Amino acid sequence: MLNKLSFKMNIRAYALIIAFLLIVTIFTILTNGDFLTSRNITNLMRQMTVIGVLAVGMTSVIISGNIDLSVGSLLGLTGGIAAILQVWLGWNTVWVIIATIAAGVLLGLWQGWWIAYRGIPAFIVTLAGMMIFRGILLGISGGQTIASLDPGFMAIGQSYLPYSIGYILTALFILSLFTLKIRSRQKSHKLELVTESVFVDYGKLAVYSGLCLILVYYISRYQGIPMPMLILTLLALLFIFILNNTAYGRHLYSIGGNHEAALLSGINIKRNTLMVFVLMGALSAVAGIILTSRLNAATISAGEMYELDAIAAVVIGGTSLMGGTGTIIGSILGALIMTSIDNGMSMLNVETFWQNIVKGMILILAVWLDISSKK
Amino acid sequence: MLNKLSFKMNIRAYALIIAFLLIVTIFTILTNGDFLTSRNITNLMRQMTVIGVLAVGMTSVIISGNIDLSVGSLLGLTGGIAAILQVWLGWNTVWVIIATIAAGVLLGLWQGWWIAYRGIPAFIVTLAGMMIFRGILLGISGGQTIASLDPGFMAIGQSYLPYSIGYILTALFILSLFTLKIRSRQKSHKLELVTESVFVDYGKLAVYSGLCLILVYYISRYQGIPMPMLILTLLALLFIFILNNTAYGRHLYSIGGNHEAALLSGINIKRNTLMVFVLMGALSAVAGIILTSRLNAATISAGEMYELDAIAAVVIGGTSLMGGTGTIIGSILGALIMTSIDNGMSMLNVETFWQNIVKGMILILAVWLDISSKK
Amino acid sequence: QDVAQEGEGSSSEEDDSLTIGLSVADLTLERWQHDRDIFVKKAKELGADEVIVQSADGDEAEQNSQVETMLTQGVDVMVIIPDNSDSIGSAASMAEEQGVPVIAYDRMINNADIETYVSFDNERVGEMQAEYLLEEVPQGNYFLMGGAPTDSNAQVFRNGQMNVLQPEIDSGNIQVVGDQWVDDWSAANALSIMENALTANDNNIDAVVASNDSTAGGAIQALKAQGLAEETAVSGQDADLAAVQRIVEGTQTMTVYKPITNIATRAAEVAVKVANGEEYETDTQVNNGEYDIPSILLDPIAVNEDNMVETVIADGFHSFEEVYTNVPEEERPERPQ
Amino acid sequence: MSILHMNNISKSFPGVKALDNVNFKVDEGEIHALCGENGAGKSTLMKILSGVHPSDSHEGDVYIHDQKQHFESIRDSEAAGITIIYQELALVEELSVAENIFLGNEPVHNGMMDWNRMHDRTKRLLDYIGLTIPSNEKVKNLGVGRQQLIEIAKALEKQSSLIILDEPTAALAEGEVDILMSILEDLKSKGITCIYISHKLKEVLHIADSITILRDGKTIETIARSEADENRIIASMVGRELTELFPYQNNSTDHTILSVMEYSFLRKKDTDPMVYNISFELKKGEVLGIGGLMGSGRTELAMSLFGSYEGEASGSVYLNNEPVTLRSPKEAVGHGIGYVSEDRKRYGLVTGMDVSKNTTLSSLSHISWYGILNKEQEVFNTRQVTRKMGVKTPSLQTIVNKLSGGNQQKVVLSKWLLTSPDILILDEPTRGIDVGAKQEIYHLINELTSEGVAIIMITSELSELIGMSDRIMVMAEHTTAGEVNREDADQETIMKLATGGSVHAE
Ligand SMILES: Nc1ncnc2c1ncn2[C@@H]1O[C@H](COP(=O)(O)OP(=O)(O)OP(=O)(O)O)[C@@H](O)[C@H]1O
Ligand SMILES: Nc1ncnc2c1ncn2[C@@H]1O[C@H](COP(=O)(O)OP(=O)(O)OP(=O)(O)O)[C@@H](O)[C@H]1O
Ligand SMILES: O[C@@H]1[C@@H](O)[C@H](O)OC[C@H]1O
Ligand SMILES: [Mg+2]
Ligand SMILES: [Mg+2]
Repeated sequence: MLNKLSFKMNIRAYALIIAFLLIVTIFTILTNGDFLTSRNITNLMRQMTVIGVLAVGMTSVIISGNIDLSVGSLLGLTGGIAAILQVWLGWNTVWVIIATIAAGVLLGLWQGWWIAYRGIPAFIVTLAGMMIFRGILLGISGGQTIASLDPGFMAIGQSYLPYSIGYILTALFILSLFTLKIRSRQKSHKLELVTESVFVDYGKLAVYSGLCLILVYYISRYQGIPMPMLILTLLALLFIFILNNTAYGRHLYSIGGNHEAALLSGINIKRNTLMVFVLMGALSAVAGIILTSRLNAATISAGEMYELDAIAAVVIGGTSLMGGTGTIIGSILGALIMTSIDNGMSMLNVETFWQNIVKGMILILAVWLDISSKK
Repeated sequence: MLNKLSFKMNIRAYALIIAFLLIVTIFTILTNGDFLTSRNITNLMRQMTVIGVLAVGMTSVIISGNIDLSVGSLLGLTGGIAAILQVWLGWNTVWVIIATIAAGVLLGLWQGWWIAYRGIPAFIVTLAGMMIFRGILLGISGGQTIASLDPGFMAIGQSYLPYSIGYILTALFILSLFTLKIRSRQKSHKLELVTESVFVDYGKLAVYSGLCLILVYYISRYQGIPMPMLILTLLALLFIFILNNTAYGRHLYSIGGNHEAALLSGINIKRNTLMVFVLMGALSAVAGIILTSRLNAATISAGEMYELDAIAAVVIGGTSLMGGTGTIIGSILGALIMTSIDNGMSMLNVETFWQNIVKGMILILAVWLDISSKK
Repeated sequence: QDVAQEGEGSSSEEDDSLTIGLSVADLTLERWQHDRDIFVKKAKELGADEVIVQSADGDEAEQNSQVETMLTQGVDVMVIIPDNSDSIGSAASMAEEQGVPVIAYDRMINNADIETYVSFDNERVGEMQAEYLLEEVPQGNYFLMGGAPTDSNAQVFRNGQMNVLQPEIDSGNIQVVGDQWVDDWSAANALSIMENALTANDNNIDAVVASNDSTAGGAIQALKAQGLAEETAVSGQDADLAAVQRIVEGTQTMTVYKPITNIATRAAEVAVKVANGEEYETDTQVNNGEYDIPSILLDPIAVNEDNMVETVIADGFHSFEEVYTNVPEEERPERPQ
Repeated sequence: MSILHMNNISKSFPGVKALDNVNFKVDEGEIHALCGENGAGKSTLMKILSGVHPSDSHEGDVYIHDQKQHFESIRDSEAAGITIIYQELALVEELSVAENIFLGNEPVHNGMMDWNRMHDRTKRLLDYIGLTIPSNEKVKNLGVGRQQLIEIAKALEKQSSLIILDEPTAALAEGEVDILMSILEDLKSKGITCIYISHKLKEVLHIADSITILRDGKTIETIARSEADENRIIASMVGRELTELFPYQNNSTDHTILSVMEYSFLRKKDTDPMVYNISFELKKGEVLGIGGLMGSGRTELAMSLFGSYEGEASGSVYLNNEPVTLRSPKEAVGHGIGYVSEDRKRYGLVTGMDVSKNTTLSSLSHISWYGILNKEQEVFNTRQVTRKMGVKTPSLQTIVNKLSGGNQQKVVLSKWLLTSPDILILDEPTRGIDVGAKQEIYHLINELTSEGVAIIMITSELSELIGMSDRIMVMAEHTTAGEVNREDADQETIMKLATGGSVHAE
């Protein structure tokens, strides 16, 4: 019985994966295999990180029943702050990073305060944020592109992990997955809880680990794991942990699922809501740092419309805009699908107007496939 | 009890009006009165119509618990279709209008079908629509601006009603308001329903009529009622009627308010949802026609980001994004507030970056005022 | 009713103060900020009492609204940098009808009988980009990186580029291996597009026809990652600071510098003269679809490493220090006085 | 002559066989009761009949007047003359009473809403069901009880030949129940057939002509009223006999844990206080019953004490002789208070979450270490408490929405048990719960009080109020109407206090 249930859950998760694989297959065929080269997979991973990082935060925001339209501007502004601190004021990279993330946190705090403590709909506050932050960026940069950051800063978005470190990290990751599983099984055993069969439990882990290794191997054949991909992975793991294994995560789901029931269950809705925007601010700053580093410049229009891409990634990933449900993994997959479409079509050198049309169609079809499988 | 209720409701409606009046007052003072000249009020009315028309449709969409991100692109595409039909193919204005609205209906049908009958979230379908429609526009126009429409077509967005007709229409409008009220009171009396006191009821009507007359007089001092303003007024009245006085309107509120209850009450949710997107498509086409006429050209970027403005107007107007509540009047007021901010700030010759910042702040404050008054 | 119309809204017409309205398409592109600053400064020097500046944030309908608003405020002359040459026509006609002369700045205003047009030749810009690249890379693989598909100027640059490239394509000297347009002229989009193009072509790209500096910047990041930045020729436009820095570092090949000081100064002079009803000279006439508009057309300049000091720096558009900040002291050219 | 015949109906949900070869036959013009434990399949059977579960999603046939039916949607069943009042309220809160009653069925005149007819009809319906509220009042301003009556009015409006009532009285107080009973009699006299689902066996015995009993998705038997008595029904439902319906125990102590003095509460957006001038004491181990009519302000008292509203409180509240102000439920929970809401869907459950997560929602701090959850402990705690409560669920990972109504109620109770409260406020705790489970809850109450937990029990069921309380406070018109000791409590005294001599005004 339990097995059947978890199997069904997996089918639901798989539908999106199937959609993704379909897209990959089609592009691979159309590009005569170019799409699936180590190099292009590396490109794909690097191209998805900025939206990926935003999508991680956006998932939490949407789970809590809110929305954030300001992330694109926030990203642009924090990226601009980073570049100004380094290029104009000559700060070193570490301080720049700290200050930039602090700025993201503060801006998140500002928005969160209006939403949580003043009860203004997140849509309005963050729409205002979208204008305000872009305005501030325009003001402080004087409209200029601020370019040429330090090599240390550029490394954030542009460097690769040495192969050995890549493999060591992967091994550590797999090891800790297994350790955690073993410990959890032991505990369950002590508490006399039912556990899945050894075979299923470890079998699944083995499959995941295998896939993980293959991806790392494949990417390492080119230049190694790109630094932004590492950052995204770490952030995604952190947020998966927060959402699934902390009281805070549980609170977010319940606030989005039933605001009033959460309130009456003794949950501090205001503080939790504030917090989710603070986190979103911090993540936007991280995304801003990565983009600035990747471009080696901060531009005034950086991040325009990224909010829509991030929200789309989250929704494709199966999170409902009504709040209360959603997973980080789904959103990452959503970001991957969006990026693959862009990447594949530009490799195919499709005319711009066709790109728009095809991208829109794929979006609908991917979600359709996902939804029909859930019925 | 009823009196108390309706009084409370009015306070709620008034808060937004107060916010609006505050904004108007501030701008009037800061511009040394320029803001309140007949000429500028006329400008304001003309500038708000496109967003206003979209907001009318968006209100219905949001009431039904959906969202439409494609309206900007839809407006762009239909505007382009209109220009192509007239400029390239030489169609006459009447046929162009009919064909353009038909195109809007068809595109709305396409989106509504996926949303209602395939169960794909409106967010995804219309995000896709946003890309697809812009892509089609790019494709059919070849990236060119299509310019110089017939005088008849230009009149839609640029002409003014003769003074006399303006006054006659206003008089008729006020007359019918009173007639309807009298009849409704008579009937209520017969049915022994609670009615407000004669004083309150007719007092209110008198105030509204007075305001209406003042506005018309004021605008007529410049050039008369602008044609787009007339179109917006008629559409708004039509939709107020649909939402409040037809079974279809009730169904929209119930679908957005409690999907399950609507389903259990035997309401045809699919057909009603389809319909709301068809209407939105038609209204987007009307907005597209007005904009094309105002610009005397169809451009590829026409309507970009208008979806956000339209949604913002609706939300400022007190409609919840969760669905189930909302009024057209509120949304029109929302559109008016947004346009006033743009207009006033640009009259003040504030630096662009300050404009963004101030506009964002006003947005938050206006909604805050509205919300606090409801508590 | 007409009496009332005259009586209000044009408060500055009765007094003799001189007000100029400047409507800018979009201030998120670096160059327009320079245009605005120089224009305002010059106009004030020449005796304008007030310059009202508005930016439409790249929204053509918004720009029409802003022009209407400025007319309400009673400007004496309207200078417009159109976001869209066609759609601004109706607002311009309205201004002319109300007796406010309109000057089109940088981009033409179509189908309206305006006062004058002060500009660089945008088609010429595209030609210069292509000509320069052809000189550097007479044969090989070309990648075309267009501007924002929704910016009509992007199409004009492309037309210019194709005027030069088409014969070479036909004769088989060069191959176009890709043609992509960059949404919003965004550097981030340009970066991804270039990464993908390099992957798809196994790095066999010899020249990138980038339509402006911000897209060039994105493309160069992708080339750098492949160690190709100094080998592949990349064009640009606007002489953005970041771009001229790249040029002296050797990663970008050229940019088209439209001496903004010249255009802004000329436009300011003309604006003040028009407002005062004085005579001024024009070079030529340009047809805008319906009318022949007296025009002042300035020459854009192709800038590379060699003429950097005489052009961009000499004009004070960027300072020597700024431009050479990333170049070691000993490799810098001689500092101009 | 049978109006309805459901033949060999089987229906499965993932993980449960809800109905297993059920046969159900109803005669024309009778009132036919359907009884069974929580989760027995009553609602599911009715949803098949009303087309919510379309005909291809189950096995077996449905005959109306011996005509085979294929209901694909609610519209089909309505067309066949069937109307159902669902167990869970299905009203649109933002719409008015009249609009809700006519939802999906609007009177239209020339394409326009015929407001006059609608309000006219509504007014008459409201009179008929004994509600005196304006027909344009928004439904969200009404308590659950009145909302339930609106649902009934909505069904009556459809004028069908077969009306199904799925636990219509769960949210009603005795007075309203009486009105409903007379409505049913009236319908019967008009030849309308009713299917009546209820856990209140007294009502069933009072009104039903025949009774069908379901257990574990199977038909057990159909009996005529003449042959039925409470014990027989219970035995048939539960499979065993139940003795002594109210297992009252006196665990009351002298230690006053909560004392409320001259308490009033004014909500921010209101002009009149929700409750005013309320004083009472609560002792460790005691069950304080709160009685009163619908709308007397019992729920509002509980929720405002629990810190649920923003507003202004006056008077004083002492916990263990310490003055406290509870500004939010979080603070209340922190002080060892729990509140089981009367409206589980709205205030009790995150319906899209699974059983386990709902159960631990208020006690996450007990199973976490610096905010990090011990998931094994979570499963363990949930399993323990849900077993104790006898929650019937396919698994702990089942979305709580998929449980039967009674089992959802038990999940809410489980949630609060896990917080190990000192004071537990139970607002209509046995609403929608079957007799067997009711007894389990009473035993649970005893168990809790014997451990020293103090209980405030708000209930509209007089027998329960009298049967389980140590002391009874009666409310009327948003204030205290009086207090009665267990020894002096009888229906008459309480009703007298509740109606307060004064007329019950709206
Ligand atoms: N939509 C659903 N999905 C999954 N399981 C369901 C669903 N609806 C009902 N069930 C299951 O079917 C069984 C019968 O439920 P049903 O609601 O018919 O019980 P009931 O007799 O009405 O109980 P109660 O007296 O508590 O209302 C239960 O085990 C319930 O969990
Ligand atoms: N005079 C009134 N007019 C309108 N609504 C009222 C009035 N009195 C109470 N209500 C509403 O009726 C509901 C019932 O109040 P409350 O829940 O406190 O009473 P209760 O005694 O617990 O009754 P119930 O059995 O309905 O829960 C509340 O939501 C309240 O807003
Ligand atoms: O200077 C360029 C401008 O003319 C064009 O319209 O937009 C891009 C800019 O780089
Ligand atoms: Mg049931
Ligand atoms: Mg109650």
